[in-house]
Amino acid sequence: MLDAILLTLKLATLTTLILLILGIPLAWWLAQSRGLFKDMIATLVSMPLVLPPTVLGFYLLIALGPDSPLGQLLTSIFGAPLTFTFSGLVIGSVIFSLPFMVQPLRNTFESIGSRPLEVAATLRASPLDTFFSVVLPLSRQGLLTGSIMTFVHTLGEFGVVLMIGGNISGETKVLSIAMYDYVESLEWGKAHLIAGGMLCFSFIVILSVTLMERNSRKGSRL
Amino acid sequence: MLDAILLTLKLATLTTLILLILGIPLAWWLAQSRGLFKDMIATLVSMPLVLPPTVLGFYLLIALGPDSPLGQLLTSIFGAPLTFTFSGLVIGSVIFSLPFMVQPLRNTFESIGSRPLEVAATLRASPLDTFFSVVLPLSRQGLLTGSIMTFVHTLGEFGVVLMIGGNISGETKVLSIAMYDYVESLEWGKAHLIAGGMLCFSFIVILSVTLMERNSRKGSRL
Amino acid sequence: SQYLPADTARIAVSSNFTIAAQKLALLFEQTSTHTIQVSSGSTGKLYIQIRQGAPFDLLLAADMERPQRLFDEGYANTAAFIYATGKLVLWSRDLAEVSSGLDVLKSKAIRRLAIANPKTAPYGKAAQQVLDNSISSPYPWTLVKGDNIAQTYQFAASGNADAAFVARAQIALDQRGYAWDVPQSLYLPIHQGALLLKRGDNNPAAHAFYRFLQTDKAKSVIQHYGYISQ
Amino acid sequence: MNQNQSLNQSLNPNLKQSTPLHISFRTPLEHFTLDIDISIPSSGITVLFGPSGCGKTTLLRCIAGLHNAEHAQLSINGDLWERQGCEQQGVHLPAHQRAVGYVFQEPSLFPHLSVKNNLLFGHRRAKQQSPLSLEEVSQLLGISHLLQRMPDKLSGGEKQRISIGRALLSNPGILLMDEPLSALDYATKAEIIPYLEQLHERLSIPIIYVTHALAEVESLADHIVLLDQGRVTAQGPIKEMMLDLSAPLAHFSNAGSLLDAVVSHYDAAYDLTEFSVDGGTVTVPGNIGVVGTAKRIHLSASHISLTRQAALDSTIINILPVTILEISQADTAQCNVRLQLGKHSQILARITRRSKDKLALKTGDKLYAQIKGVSLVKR
Amino acid sequence: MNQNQSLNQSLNPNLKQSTPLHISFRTPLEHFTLDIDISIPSSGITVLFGPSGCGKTTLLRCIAGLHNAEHAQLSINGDLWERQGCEQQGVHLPAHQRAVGYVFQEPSLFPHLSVKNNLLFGHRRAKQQSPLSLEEVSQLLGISHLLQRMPDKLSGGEKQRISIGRALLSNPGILLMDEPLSALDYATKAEIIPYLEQLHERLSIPIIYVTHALAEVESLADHIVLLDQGRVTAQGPIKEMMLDLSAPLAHFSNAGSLLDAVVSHYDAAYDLTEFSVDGGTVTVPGNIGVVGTAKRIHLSASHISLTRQAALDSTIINILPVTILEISQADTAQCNVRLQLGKHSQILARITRRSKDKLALKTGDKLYAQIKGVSLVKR
Ligand SMILES: Nc1ncnc2c1ncn2[C@@H]1O[C@H](COP(=O)(O)OP(=O)(O)OP(=O)(O)O)[C@@H](O)[C@H]1O
Ligand SMILES: Nc1ncnc2c1ncn2[C@@H]1O[C@H](COP(=O)(O)OP(=O)(O)OP(=O)(O)O)[C@@H](O)[C@H]1O
Ligand SMILES: [Mg+2]
Ligand SMILES: [Mg+2]
Repeated sequence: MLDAILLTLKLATLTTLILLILGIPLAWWLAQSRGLFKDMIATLVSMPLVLPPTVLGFYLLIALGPDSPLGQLLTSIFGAPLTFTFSGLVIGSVIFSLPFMVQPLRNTFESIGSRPLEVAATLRASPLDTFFSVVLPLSRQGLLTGSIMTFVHTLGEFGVVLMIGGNISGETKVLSIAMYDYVESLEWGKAHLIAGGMLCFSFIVILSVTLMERNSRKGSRL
Repeated sequence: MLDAILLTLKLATLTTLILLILGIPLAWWLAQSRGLFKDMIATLVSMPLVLPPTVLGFYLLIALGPDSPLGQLLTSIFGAPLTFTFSGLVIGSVIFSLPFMVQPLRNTFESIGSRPLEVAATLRASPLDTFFSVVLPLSRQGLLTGSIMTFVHTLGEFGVVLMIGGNISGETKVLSIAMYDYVESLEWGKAHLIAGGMLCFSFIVILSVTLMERNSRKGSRL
Repeated sequence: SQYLPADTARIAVSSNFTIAAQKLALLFEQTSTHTIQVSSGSTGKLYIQIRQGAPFDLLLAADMERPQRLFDEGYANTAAFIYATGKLVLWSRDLAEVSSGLDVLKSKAIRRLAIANPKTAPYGKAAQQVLDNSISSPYPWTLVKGDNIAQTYQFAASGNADAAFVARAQIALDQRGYAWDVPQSLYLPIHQGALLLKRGDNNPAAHAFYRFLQTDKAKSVIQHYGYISQ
Repeated sequence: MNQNQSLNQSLNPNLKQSTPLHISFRTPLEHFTLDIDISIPSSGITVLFGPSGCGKTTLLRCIAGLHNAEHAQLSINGDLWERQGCEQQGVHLPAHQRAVGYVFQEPSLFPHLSVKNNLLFGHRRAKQQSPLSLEEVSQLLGISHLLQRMPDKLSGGEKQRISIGRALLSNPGILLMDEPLSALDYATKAEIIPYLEQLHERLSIPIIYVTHALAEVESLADHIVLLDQGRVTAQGPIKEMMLDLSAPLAHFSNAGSLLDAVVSHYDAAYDLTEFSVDGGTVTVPGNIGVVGTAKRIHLSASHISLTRQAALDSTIINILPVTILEISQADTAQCNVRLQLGKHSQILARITRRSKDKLALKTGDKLYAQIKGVSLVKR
Repeated sequence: MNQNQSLNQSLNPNLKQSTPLHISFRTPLEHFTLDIDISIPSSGITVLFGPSGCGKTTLLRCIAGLHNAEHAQLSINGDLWERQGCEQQGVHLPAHQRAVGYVFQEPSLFPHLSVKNNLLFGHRRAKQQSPLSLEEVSQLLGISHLLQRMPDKLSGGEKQRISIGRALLSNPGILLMDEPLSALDYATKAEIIPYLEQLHERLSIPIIYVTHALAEVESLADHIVLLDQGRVTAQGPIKEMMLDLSAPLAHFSNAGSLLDAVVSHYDAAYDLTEFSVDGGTVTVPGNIGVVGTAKRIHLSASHISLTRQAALDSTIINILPVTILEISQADTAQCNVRLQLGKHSQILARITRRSKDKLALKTGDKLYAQIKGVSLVKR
């Protein structure tokens, strides 16, 4: 059980971090002046939500499997297939949670408007510098929302994870799968325990992060 | 199959509409001056994501079922239990998709700031009037994001729906479940067909809505 | 509404039996005025749903345990009968060696072996028994577990697992790959129980289908789909 | 007691007009406390004047109900809008129920509405139909050609004019204007100021007006309130305040005085208008109005020179006999001289101390005031 | 050719200082096209002056690289920053590589940074260390007590001063200021203006300054560009432009002239400073500077009266002999009179047409100019 808890936390944290790294530039690019192409990409970003997780997992399994060119490529890079490994789980979670990170970020980026960027440019800040010193600090709320949604969603997700993870203890058996197993095998007492624990844990974590963010924002105003 | 398509569309549309009606006031209330209590409620709003859908469905089934006081209450109101009915599906989807609507809305509402509200007040607009004539029009992007995420998520969701709906064709068997069934029963061709159809359909719908919103915004600028 | 005309029965079918059940329903409907609606799901889910008042008349489970529990708990007036017994096979898409038995599991040819989750799926439990009886751990391959027998088959069919313990039913209609029937001696029989629920007691359609299941016509269909049926 | 009063007034609408506005607020700010307790006339324009950061905007926000003060008492046009922190029961009319027209210091157009819909936002919500029309207001503010635009495509001054128009069209009971003309050019200002002057008469509503421009103070103010660090340092009718040599206004480098005048003659050949003022006539360029029109004239103190004899071969066309009433130091180099003009008027001159000594000026001396720099301001 | 030029200049840094700025932009706006093609001196303050909505802000945005013009040619301090729409290869230096200091028309502080970090934002990113320090600038702008605050708790004028400070501290090569003093009170302006005057000398950078306040034009401008509907209607050195009776400036109601002056004497008893100007002396209240200091004096045209004889018993202390050079109609009622003062100076007086006829003034007449309303402006 401890295995599963650690694995879950590791997966959720890693997914959130990776999605921050991937999602921030993507959302920023999408938030810049729009066009049909961007709107199409933005729509694509939401697509992982359309498919039921198990079905998405099924397609990922095929895409990452030995029959697909992508899977062969990845296998040759990583030395072994990524399916049924923790890395595979991370890839699946990242794809599935992409909209959770990108959508709130894009909205926040858009709400900043062009004035702060213009001001920063006249003060000799390069676009990259502006991004880090102006855009990101002004987007704290969006970053927080995106991270919380991603983290929480990864905690609860099991369809994709079950499919490409293969439920291997210590490697791909996360809490959500364990919980599901208990419900299915009618061991409800254990299911209640995990569900309660996860809810309490997430509640406390999210609330603390929210309060910390609020305080630090207040602090920077002193 | 037509049954399932119509049912899915009905469910996704209804869920989105209900969540707009519920989510807008909730998000607005959360976006107003903050406090510990509000932060706690905001955190609670994310909680449906923590539990795996099937597990959440399991608890909802129990909560709405004949053994629970809530279930008994609802049964006496509606004349029959809500579990395994379309109404039950809607309730489940609404609860599960709550964060998808509330989080983006809350962020957009917060980004409006207090100035437009103050200006509206000095121009004799009551808070309700201000909300409809200033806040909502300024929150179009957030409303759009929230609605799209909710709609799409409801399309793809099947864990909760399968659990409290019971896969009854014409009543609770939505496309995601049908797709799941086909994958499970190894009828992959049919599964591919539904998956492809759903992806295309959602892509077109979302893209059209996005473009329409953009055009109408541009139009109002003339 | 959930109340159907009396000549329609809803049967809840364990996922692994869905296709067979649909075929049976079709045959049944040809010879009677009744209609059958099939709802599939994992046996665990169906059990929970029935306890929570799901409008099912008949349950075709994947095991005997849960029908028995439902009977004990008063959700049915008659005990379950075995409508089918599952057969476990070792299957591989690419490895011809599986046809010659369990020895392949000791070779280096297999890196990943898929079984269904022993905790939730009867075929998983059976596969675990086979492994426990014939191979000592640690296994030379990674054991991956599908949520149900369908996922297990998908693992192997997509090439992600080199071999899998699946149900005969899954490969009965599709002659791809290489299969080896696991001797019945290596695992406890996978009896699948049919239970007429209290709700179906008053439903002529449910009764009729319940009886139809025990006809030879039905049994031959069930056998055709890879189950043992006496 | 206060409630009685407002009861009376709602019974007698005429009385309502004459009740002074009572404005009293106390609220802590970052570095000091805003602490104001004033009564100002219920008609005319009251100018709030004071250095940057002294609390002018905060005071307007308090009046509009956008800032909650600890202690507050606010009666406008005889109605009690707010009472906080005293023993009586608290009253706080929410902002949207206060009939204020507020021109914010920073442009605050609704970005989602066209210029026209911005202008009409308050108009449509006014309790009574505004006597002003969209056409009139946009004509006068020079924004008719902008009506279909969105606010993000406007220049700073255009935005400011639209904010003014929006506030005017909302048919306010009191107008709060926070530096409304700061971003406008001289010519536009010169068009809008007379309109604002007329306005408070036509609408007969009080206007509280924040500005840093003394020219605006002189041409618009009926009443002035000087603020510093959140406190009132002086206040009163503008005419008196300008002549009060101990008050701050007389010490500003552009001190002056105001004079009531009536058009008495128009010289069409030279395009000059002659005014009769108490104790003489004053001639001003241009055709100001028909004979009999009452106007207010501003005389800049530092542009008045005093002589013992009237110079005749000078281009100065306005020379008036005056008597010294008071001489007081304005700064280390200059004196303010308060002068009697005619029977009831007074004007202010600023001269160097050296001139004063050279001419040996003292109270009671009869002199001629040579006036360059007459500007017309009002009415 | 242009590239050759900029090549030469980078080889010879001294030459660089004296290359005029070449500013040429064409870009369509909502109702008209901005079409500018001017050269302005590479040092001193150039004032952009024109009615609301004439394109001033847009021009500054073009220079800063925030607005893309169809046709553009911009060389600043000898460097080619932009060239668009001509046959040669396009050049467009991105905004953050242009060493501009831009004070925006609307307050634009970063809401997430304290006042101090706002001020230092550009300072930290400057290529070379700025010669100005945070302490000096915040002292002078009167914002030292605000450094730890967040921008949302500032008054309008405070925000404006911080924007100015932020631009100054970024060590710009050219300073673009869009109505930087509009929200400031008289006293604060009076402190900041002399600082801005010094600044462009200390930093030796050109300043392009938008304002609607003529007082700021007179005290700050070296060069003036008048805009209307996107086009330049007149431009040139301020001293000449003010005396050019056919140019728009002389027709403004507050026309005037500028005079170079040197402190010649300080009368401690009366606190008066005497300046020697070409053709006489002018006395001004206060202790302006040590003997020998060069200053610029502004004389308001409408506050100069002309007499045939010098009045002696008047409080007017500045009386100078002048000769009429030119008389021209200013409006229907008034004339501008350009006067020769001493050998090389000229001043402007505004008189009524009637006075002109009464005194029968004509070119060549020798008169006395009585000057009230001397104000010191520069240097
Ligand atoms: N983004 C824009 N797109 C098109 N036209 C614009 C845009 N912004 C402003 N304009 C128009 O261009 C003209 C010039 O605007 P600009 O802001 O340069 O004026 P300005 O001279 O700075 O005026 P002000 O003194 O009022 O600030 C105005 O008529 C304005 O309506
Ligand atoms: N939200 C706020 N909370 C606390 N203090 C504030 C807030 N806003 C402004 N202040 C401070 O209160 C004082 C008065 O501000 P206010 O905006 O009323 O000044 P003002 O007189 O309008 O000045 P200006 O002419 O510069 O606009 C200033 O010192 C300012 O720093
Ligand atoms: Mg203010
Ligand atoms: Mg502008």
